[in-house]
Amino acid sequence: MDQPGYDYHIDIPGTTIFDGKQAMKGYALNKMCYDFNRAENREGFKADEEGWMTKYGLTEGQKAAIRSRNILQMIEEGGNIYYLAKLAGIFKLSVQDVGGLQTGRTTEEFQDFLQSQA
Amino acid sequence: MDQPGYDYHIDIPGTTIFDGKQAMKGYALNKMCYDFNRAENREGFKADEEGWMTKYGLTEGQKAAIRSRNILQMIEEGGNIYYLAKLAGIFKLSVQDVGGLQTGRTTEEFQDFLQSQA
Amino acid sequence: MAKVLGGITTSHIPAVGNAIQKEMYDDPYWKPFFDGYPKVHAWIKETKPDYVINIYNDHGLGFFLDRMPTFAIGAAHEYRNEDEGWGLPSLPPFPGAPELSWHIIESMVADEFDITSCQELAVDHGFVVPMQLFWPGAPNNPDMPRAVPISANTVQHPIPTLKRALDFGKALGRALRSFPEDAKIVILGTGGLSHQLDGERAGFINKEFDQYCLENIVSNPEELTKITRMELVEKAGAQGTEFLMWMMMRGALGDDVTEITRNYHIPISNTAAGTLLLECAA
Amino acid sequence: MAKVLGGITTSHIPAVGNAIQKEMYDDPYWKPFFDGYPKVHAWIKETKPDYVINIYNDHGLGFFLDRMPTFAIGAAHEYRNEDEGWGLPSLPPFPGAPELSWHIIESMVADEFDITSCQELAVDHGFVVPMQLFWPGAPNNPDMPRAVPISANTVQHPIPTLKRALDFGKALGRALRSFPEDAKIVILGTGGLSHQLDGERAGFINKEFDQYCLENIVSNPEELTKITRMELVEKAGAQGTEFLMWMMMRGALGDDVTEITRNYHIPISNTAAGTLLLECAA
Ligand SMILES: [Fe+3]
Ligand SMILES: [Fe+3]
Repeated sequence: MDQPGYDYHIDIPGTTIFDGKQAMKGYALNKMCYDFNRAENREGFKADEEGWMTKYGLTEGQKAAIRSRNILQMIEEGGNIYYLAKLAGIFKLSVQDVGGLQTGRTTEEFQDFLQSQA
Repeated sequence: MDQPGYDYHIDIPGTTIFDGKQAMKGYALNKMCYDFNRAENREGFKADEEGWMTKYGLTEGQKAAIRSRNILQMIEEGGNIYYLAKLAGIFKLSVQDVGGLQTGRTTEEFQDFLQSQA
Repeated sequence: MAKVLGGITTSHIPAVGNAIQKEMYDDPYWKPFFDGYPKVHAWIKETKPDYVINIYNDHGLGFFLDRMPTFAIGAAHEYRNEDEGWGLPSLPPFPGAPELSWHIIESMVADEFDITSCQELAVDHGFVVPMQLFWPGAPNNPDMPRAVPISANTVQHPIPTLKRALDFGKALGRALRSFPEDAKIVILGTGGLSHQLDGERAGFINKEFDQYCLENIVSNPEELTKITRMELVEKAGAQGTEFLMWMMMRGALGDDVTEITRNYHIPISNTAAGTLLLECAA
Repeated sequence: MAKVLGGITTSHIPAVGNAIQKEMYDDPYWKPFFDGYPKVHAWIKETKPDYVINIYNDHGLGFFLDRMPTFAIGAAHEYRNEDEGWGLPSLPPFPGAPELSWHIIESMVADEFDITSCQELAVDHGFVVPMQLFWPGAPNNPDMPRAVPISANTVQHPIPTLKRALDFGKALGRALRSFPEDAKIVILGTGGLSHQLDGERAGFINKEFDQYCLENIVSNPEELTKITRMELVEKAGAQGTEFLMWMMMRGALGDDVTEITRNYHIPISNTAAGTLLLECAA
């Protein structure tokens, strides 16, 4: 989707503004993740990742991001962190694990980074 | 539910204001009717009226109103006309039939009454 | 920048969809109603809008009481008219205009309107019937513009005030005119005029009040903001509150409008049917 | 008429719920955080609120992008914390206060806020963790007030402006003070302070900006309305936009407040945790 003219966003390095454009791009991915609120859907995904992603109509880019557990790529493909957090739960990743994965740090290094800002 | 103090409503004879109080009173009834948007639910109701009403947790007053096809009583019990219209569809009642039933007129008399206001 | 060509109001009674399907244009019951539309058709053919903002009220298909928004704006690639409970056949989807939808939502939230954005939305007769009236065969009409549905709550009180509805329209107009595409936009305000479906007062119609609304919505919409919501129920009937859609449409047109055509007929089904085409100053 | 006793802010990080369950109050990691709460507990014991307005933001349980409201108000008999995706055990339902909910909705819609009313609403950690922090054992605490949940959109831009959030609070305050019951009300503003979960900037915390916000939210909230939404994302982090809940709470308190206690600690999980108790003038 092209969104002419309403580009009021300022550039914030390392930050993707989850707006209508991203939300539309990521709709299928976020919908799948939203449905992970229910245990039966988490089990469905775990039993057949590929089939489950196809059922929700994920794009090739979204599927590739999930296959490679690449959080930054999921965001690039329109994923919203609140919905993705439910997927991270299935992968047994903590919020600090997810932070480390996105910033090229180990979980411990990421925790130290947080602490350093005290 | 008691709604103290916010009684801004004026009295309009023959008219029930569908507000929060009515909406909460009628929730189960309206929910059942809303679900009649789907053909499978209409069929379910037609196959077993009593069981279907119990499944949606209708109150005794709501059940009695439906059993007797009493539209005014359905409204009294919290029904909203937009949702009830879907139930009327199942009973094969037109909007003019429903108008007649509520005003003690035959359908033809009700149509004449409409026409008389031209 | 985009341009608002004008606004069109119409009733959206389900029976009209049926009459269109059966082509009952010359039937004695229907003729006085359908006679209101040739001038609208001519105007649309001449002006050829690129986008249509369809302001309607949902009647229990798109929204339920679990989540009832005051103002909802569709932001989807397409909109489907799903079964409303009567088994009516579904039409092909209406093409959406998500880039315009998001432009409106961004602009109106910045303008302090608390929008509910809808990336999926089933649309009912309130949206569909006017499309069929204005673009015969819709959505399969070569001139069919891409659509943005906007719905206001008239199912459950509290409904928005007439002032808020008019102000909504004004903010919508600002949003549309700042859309950076050289596009032509038409706005529909659908529903009304006076009618009441429920209660011992079912069948209530109020010609005098409708005429007052028709007159003022053209030249002095601010006057109508003095009407309280309970007065609106009293004078327009319980479902005549749909007149809020007309107010929303009107606010978006600006002060300088020309009335191209007007029609008023009692009754269609239980309703006083009103049609109005207002053209914005160039 | 009802009385607004005061407002309490807190972070609502899911890990806090876990730490409460394990009673880690004296654990070195948790102690500086939990040390912020005894004065709040004492105040609650002393003032005994009858109702709690819990202003939080949903994180993808109660709402999805198909229908994303800007401001939603619960109007149910009870609220359940359903599974958010991690299989956490469900608590017994929190008792609602529908008569107060509808009073607020009526008042705020009349006041030109475009509310989405929710007669069913699943509440997530944003609502539940603060309840557990303030009423240990919640909802099974004899002092547990009946609740009205209010949620603002911080999932998807456009989010409401800081000015709109403060104005929302002011209108909420008017609604509460006109509730014709001799009742005592406390308002929670939950979420924040600075944090960012997503992107290469994940882990971002901004102590200086948080201190600026903490200072001004007490004595000069109007100053904070100058912050644009994009500035808020830049300075508070992408999820630090939850500070909007604090603004909404603050608006409802009125001008004359006394700070009873304040706590600020970095980090809890990925977040700078802030706690503030503001009492309204009698
Ligand atoms: Fe209608
Ligand atoms: Fe949060």
